[in-house]
Amino acid sequence: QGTKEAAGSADAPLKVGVIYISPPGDMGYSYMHDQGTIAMEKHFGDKVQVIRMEGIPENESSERVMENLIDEGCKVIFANSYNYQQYMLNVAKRYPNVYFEHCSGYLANDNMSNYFGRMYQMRYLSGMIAAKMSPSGKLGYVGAYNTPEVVRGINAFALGARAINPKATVTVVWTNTWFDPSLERQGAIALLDQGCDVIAQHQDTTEPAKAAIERGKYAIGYNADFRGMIGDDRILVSPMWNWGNYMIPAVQSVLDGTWKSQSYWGGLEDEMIHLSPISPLVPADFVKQVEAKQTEIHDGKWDVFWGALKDNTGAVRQNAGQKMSDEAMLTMDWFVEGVVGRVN
Amino acid sequence: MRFSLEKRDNRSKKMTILVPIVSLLVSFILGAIVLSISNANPARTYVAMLKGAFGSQTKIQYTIAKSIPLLLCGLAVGIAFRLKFWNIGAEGQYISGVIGITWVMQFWTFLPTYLLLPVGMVVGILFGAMWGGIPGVLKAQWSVDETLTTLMMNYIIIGYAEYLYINAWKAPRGNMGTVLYPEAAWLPRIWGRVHAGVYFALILVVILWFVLYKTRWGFELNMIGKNQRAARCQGVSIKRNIILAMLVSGGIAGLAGVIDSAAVTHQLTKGVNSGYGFTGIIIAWMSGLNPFVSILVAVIMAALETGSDALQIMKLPSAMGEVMQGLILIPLLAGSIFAEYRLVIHAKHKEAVV
Amino acid sequence: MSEFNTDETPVVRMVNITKHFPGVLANDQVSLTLHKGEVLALLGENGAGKSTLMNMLVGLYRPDSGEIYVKENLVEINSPQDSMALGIGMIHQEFMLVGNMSVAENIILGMKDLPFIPPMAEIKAKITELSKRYGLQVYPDKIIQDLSVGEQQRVEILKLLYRGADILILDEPTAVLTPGESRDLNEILKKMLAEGKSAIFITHKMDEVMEFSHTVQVLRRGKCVSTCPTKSIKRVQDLANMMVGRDILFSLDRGPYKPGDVMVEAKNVVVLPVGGGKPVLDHVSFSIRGGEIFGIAGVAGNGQQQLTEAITGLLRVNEGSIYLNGKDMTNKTPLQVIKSGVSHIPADRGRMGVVGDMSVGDNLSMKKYRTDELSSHSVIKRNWVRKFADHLIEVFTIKTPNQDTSVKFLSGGNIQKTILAREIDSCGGILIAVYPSRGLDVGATEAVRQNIIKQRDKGNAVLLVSEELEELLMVADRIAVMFEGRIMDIVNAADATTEELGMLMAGVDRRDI
Amino acid sequence: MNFLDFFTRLLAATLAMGTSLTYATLGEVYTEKTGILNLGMEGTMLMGALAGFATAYNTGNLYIALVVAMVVGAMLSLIHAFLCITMRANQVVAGLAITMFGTGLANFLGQRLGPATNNFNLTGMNLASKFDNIAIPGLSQIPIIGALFDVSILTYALYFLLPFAWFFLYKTKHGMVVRAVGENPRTAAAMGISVSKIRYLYTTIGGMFAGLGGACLSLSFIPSWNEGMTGGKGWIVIALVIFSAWNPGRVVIGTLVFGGITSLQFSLQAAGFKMVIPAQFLGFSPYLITLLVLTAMTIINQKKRGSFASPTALGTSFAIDDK
Ligand SMILES: Nc1ncnc2c1ncn2[C@@H]1O[C@H](COP(=O)(O)OP(=O)(O)OP(=O)(O)O)[C@@H](O)[C@H]1O
Ligand SMILES: Nc1ncnc2c1ncn2[C@@H]1O[C@H](COP(=O)(O)OP(=O)(O)OP(=O)(O)O)[C@@H](O)[C@H]1O
Ligand SMILES: [Mg+2]
Ligand SMILES: [Mg+2]
Repeated sequence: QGTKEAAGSADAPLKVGVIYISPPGDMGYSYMHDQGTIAMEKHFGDKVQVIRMEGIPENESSERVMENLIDEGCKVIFANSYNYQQYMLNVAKRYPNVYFEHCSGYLANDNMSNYFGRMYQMRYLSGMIAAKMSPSGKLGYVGAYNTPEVVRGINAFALGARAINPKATVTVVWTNTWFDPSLERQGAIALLDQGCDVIAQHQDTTEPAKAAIERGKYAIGYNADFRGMIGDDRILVSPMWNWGNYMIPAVQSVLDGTWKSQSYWGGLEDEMIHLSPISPLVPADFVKQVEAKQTEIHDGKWDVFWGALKDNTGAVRQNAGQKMSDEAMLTMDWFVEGVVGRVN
Repeated sequence: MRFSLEKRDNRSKKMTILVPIVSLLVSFILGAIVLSISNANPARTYVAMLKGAFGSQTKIQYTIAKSIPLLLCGLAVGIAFRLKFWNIGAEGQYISGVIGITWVMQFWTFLPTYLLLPVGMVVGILFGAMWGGIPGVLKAQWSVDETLTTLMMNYIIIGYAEYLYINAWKAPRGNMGTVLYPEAAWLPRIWGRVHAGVYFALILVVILWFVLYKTRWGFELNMIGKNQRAARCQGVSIKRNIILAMLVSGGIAGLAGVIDSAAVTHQLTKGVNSGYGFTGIIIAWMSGLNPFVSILVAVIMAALETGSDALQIMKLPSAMGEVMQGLILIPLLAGSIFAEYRLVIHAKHKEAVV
Repeated sequence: MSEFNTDETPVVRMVNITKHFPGVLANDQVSLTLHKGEVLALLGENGAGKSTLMNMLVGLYRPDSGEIYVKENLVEINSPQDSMALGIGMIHQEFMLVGNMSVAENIILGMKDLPFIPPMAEIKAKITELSKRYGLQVYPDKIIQDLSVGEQQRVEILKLLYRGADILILDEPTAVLTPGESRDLNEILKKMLAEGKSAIFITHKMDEVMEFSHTVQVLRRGKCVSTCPTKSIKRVQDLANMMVGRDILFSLDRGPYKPGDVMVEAKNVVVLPVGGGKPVLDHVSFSIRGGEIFGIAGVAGNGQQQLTEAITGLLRVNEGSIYLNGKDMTNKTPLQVIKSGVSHIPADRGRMGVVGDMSVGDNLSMKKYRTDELSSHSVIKRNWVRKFADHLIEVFTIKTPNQDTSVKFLSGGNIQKTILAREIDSCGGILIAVYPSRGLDVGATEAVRQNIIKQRDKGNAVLLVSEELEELLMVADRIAVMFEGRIMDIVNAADATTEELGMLMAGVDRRDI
Repeated sequence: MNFLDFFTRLLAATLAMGTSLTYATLGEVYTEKTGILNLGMEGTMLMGALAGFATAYNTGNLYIALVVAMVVGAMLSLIHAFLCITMRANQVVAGLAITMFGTGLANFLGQRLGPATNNFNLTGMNLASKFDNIAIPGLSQIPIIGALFDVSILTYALYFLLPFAWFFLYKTKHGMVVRAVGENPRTAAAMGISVSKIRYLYTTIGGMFAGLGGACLSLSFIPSWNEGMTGGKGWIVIALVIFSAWNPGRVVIGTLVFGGITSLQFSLQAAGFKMVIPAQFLGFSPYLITLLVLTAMTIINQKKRGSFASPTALGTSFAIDDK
């Protein structure tokens, strides 16, 4: 069932299907994915043809959409949200000659890879900048859902902050949304009301950041370059995704016939992630300090969750000299010291 | 010239059939206008949508599979509507059902595997029944407005389900989902994507038809729905029946959730609030609360969704699907009056009757 | 009675008015003329089309064809607004009042020339002034739903007076009033008419026709059958015959009065209204024996309906107890009451007696469907139901195309026969009948009464609530009179007179007479 | 941060979010008072949000934007009015259809309006200006209630509109007509009131307010256009109307309770309040509390007749010659 003729015959373009959880107009997660898709389209020109499917719910509909894409002749399918993984695996098993690329999950198959980026590295750097710019040392973080990915980001942010200001705290407000502009804004307002003077966030809207700058406070963006989009220097920096850097080689390997299944968690070293240009408000010499740290991470000399770690109840979670395994990072469900809030 | 609507002497059989057809035509014309504005060829788009829904075996299978939970939710809502009880909480009752079966699958490990599915289904149905029963009791005992209670209870259970799959019950490596049910306890697929849930749905249609049209209880529900006071005078307990109907309604919505999770998702996970409950309302109404007609309507609603993949493949915006669904409903709603009324045009000297 | 001048131009002339409703030709080429100062009595049995004709004159309905002239100008009355502008005002058969608004608000509702914020103080003063002038006592601040039926009717009249209508249409204004209230109202109407207003007066009470009207016009089945000066009518009987189109005989077969065991007993029954306030049933006690018809007289709204609902389990009793067939059935469910042998013909047949959207057959089996006769193990035996229904249709001569017709398409009389058939067929010893002949023509009324008497003669206990004293005197064995939730007195029908009962109905104690 | 501050801020946050809800709820009260149930609020608000934003984005004039949002809201409700009043369609289903259509259309148009350079057009774009808070000197310094005097003009307008609505419905001749139509359309018709005209009018007015409520989000609270940015507020509106017992005087209680609990749960989290309750529980607490309060109020009010009753004719169609 479902066998197809070989990929990318000489003149016919390679058809690539891309499935997004939301319309890319969200200016957040799917938007950045689409930027990657656009980069990939540009890179290959006529050699690929992309079919986008947006706003696909994470249920069996996604399975149907994948099959429809295969019907349309797609040889590679990307899907950008965690809960597609089970459905993608189901389809992958039925279509051994199609390549599947799943973002943010952990399931894989002979013809299905998963990929993600070590965004926490950028969160750490943004935490450094936040702490530097915060007069009070009270930082706020509008959390989406209390999943390991979000918790990891908050922890990295707090560690970065406390590396600069050991007294800094990160207060967390959960909105239980990925995308609800008004609730996310309200979460930020509550933090600002409590005296937080830098607001970081994990959701796909710009609302927490906008709430902060409207109050004359600072904000840390996410996903895309908020400062460029909103045009306000009080948005200090935005940790950003660079999905094109994964998609281009992946599609290339299909064209070359060298595609291999992998579980890929890319970090700075291959620029899956990066920082947006840093706001001119941040002192230049401090920017140097951040860049130095970035180089250190890039070169693999150091990473965020290396060394002694305590959680926010004071319990020791990791001893000095230890490096946290990927597995531990991927299931993280506790806050580091300095974070005010509860994981669940 | 003046228009007026006049009641027909009898509900017109001809119109009952003609109205949906004409409405659909009007919808197509309206849709064609929207499509043309979006620089799409309407005829090609419609054909693509049709093919997207029924163009191949697999596509038909997906459409059928999608229509199963829709049908069940339509049936569930329809029972409550028979009593003029506006249950807009099928969504929550559905989720409650999923929580019930997941609880069994994940924690009732003392059960032999072959019992997990049947027991899980029963517990899930009970959970759905409970979530429907609460607004039923509130309404029956204290006439608390059911629109509000069922609506609020949707949001409550959505939040609670999130809590379960993100925190309390989450799979060790998972982000947003419980562990998968043991494979032996899955509801099997019977024809490609179509799973055994279709049997449950079809059997339920027959049972409901039988119960509603052939039994004492169905007779009582009919009486209550059409004239509550008269039913009460005949010794029919309104309170008891509201509660009972809501238990059944919630139970069926729960069954929809149970079936979808046992056959498709195999876990409680994000995406469980799928909107089936709301579509169920439309299905119930469009089918005139008739279980057999519900099958047809559910398939059409499912096809509207499965077929709208084609819109995106044709590079039309994703929101076009929703617009088209709205455009189908509005003329149908407007047209439904012509089964009972006729349009009379009073011209200066002559009268035309449509 | 003042006179009027027929030579003067008519104030209203309706010419060849036709109006149909689904399945009914309500008015068929009806013409009507009203002169200044004239009072025209519009008569006809129920459903003859009287209200329909008048509703067209006030613009509530539109005629299918025909013309209306007001003061000899051809007019098109498209809404009540138009008719008000022409000085036409109507008191409708059913109250046209908004229950949760005050008297004053109801009186000015919809008036065009009010300022944005109506000057309520002024308005109330004017209402009070009007009510003094005509002797209509009302409190402008009271909420309608707290008023008695009589008070509500006064509000309706005030609406007319306030708006200064000079062509009055009165659709059975005294139908729901006590004899005393009716008399008061008639006095008021006389005052109004003395001011030179013209009126069309619809009533079923022949004495009112004779007292008020100059002219009588009779409708039958939507057609105008005769118009004549009131003075030319010699006997009331002639009027009745004109309406029905045949001779009416008033005689009922009944066996001798042989009371048996007590089958219904109420002891000090008290029912309080939901929001608190005066009890709707105030220590009501009585008993009914087998083979006896116990009549309850009283003006609608004095607790009769609540009493029957308390007995049938539809209404909670706060104090006291009710025994049926010797068993304490206080606050039992309607089903338990039914199973203890009670049949109930409710007051409002459309809303309580039948399910209009279900078939005649279904409505006939609505009580018996739960018995083994019509169902087995919860499944209804459809073919048995059909046979059962056909049988009842035949025995009770219900006029219906077939048993699958929706009940709502039957005429009022046949709807009532459907209920009667169902309740009498399943009667287990106690029959409660509330206004069973309300709105029925003479033939149907006779049939209903005969059936009730038949139950009595079979030894069943019958509770009969009626507004018509004639009916009670003719049918009942004993009569209790209710006023404001209390039983004023219980009298033997054989000894009672209309006058005496009328006084009791108005709340005048026998001792005071 | 002291106690007074905490509540001042809480009130301010509640007002900021509650404004949009209040407009739409007020609109729905007007509509339901005449007996028409409009479940299409979610779609109507979203259309209002888009129309307001798109206009402001293209003209730079916030006031024109408000007007356009109102007109668009009115037009969508006009469809509902046509379905329910002229075509006597089932009001529940018609409302659902309006929500479906409005949501789809807003998202669809959101992807088409705006600058051509961006593939996804308006979405996520920001406004050059928005309705900002205006602090009244002196008054805005008062603890707690000072929050009432540091709000946007849209909120200030409500200080007038809410009492006016109450006054209008209960003290003016038009209000009387509105109530009569929703309570007893037959009587209203007999008093020469055109029931369908009134119903059309106030369904449309309700839609205008809903459009305005949407525009409050996109022009003031959130200042941007985001797909689905109403996030279910249109449904909350339906609940709040019931909560307010169809009385504009009580609308504000409903929106404050609902908005207040939403804000409060964030404030408690942000205050580092030793949380024993999981985040999701806090998330659904506004719905739970609304449910509990309504249930309690209904049960208590059962004793007092009528005070919690919906307009008697709500949800039913009317024709004078229907028997
Ligand atoms: N709105 C309506 N729709 C359908 N049929 C109607 C309507 N109004 C009246 N009818 C029918 O028209 C006929 C005339 O009714 P109408 O109310 O005019 O009688 P009426 O003479 O006033 O009787 P009554 O003495 O009982 O008041 C009846 O058969 C009635 O059923
Ligand atoms: N709403 C209605 N729809 C359709 N037909 C109706 C309606 N109301 C009455 N009819 C029909 O109109 C005819 C006259 O009805 P109406 O109620 O006037 O009868 P009636 O003369 O009062 O008879 P009865 O003496 O049995 O009460 C009947 O044949 C009845 O079936
Ligand atoms: Mg009449
Ligand atoms: Mg009749």
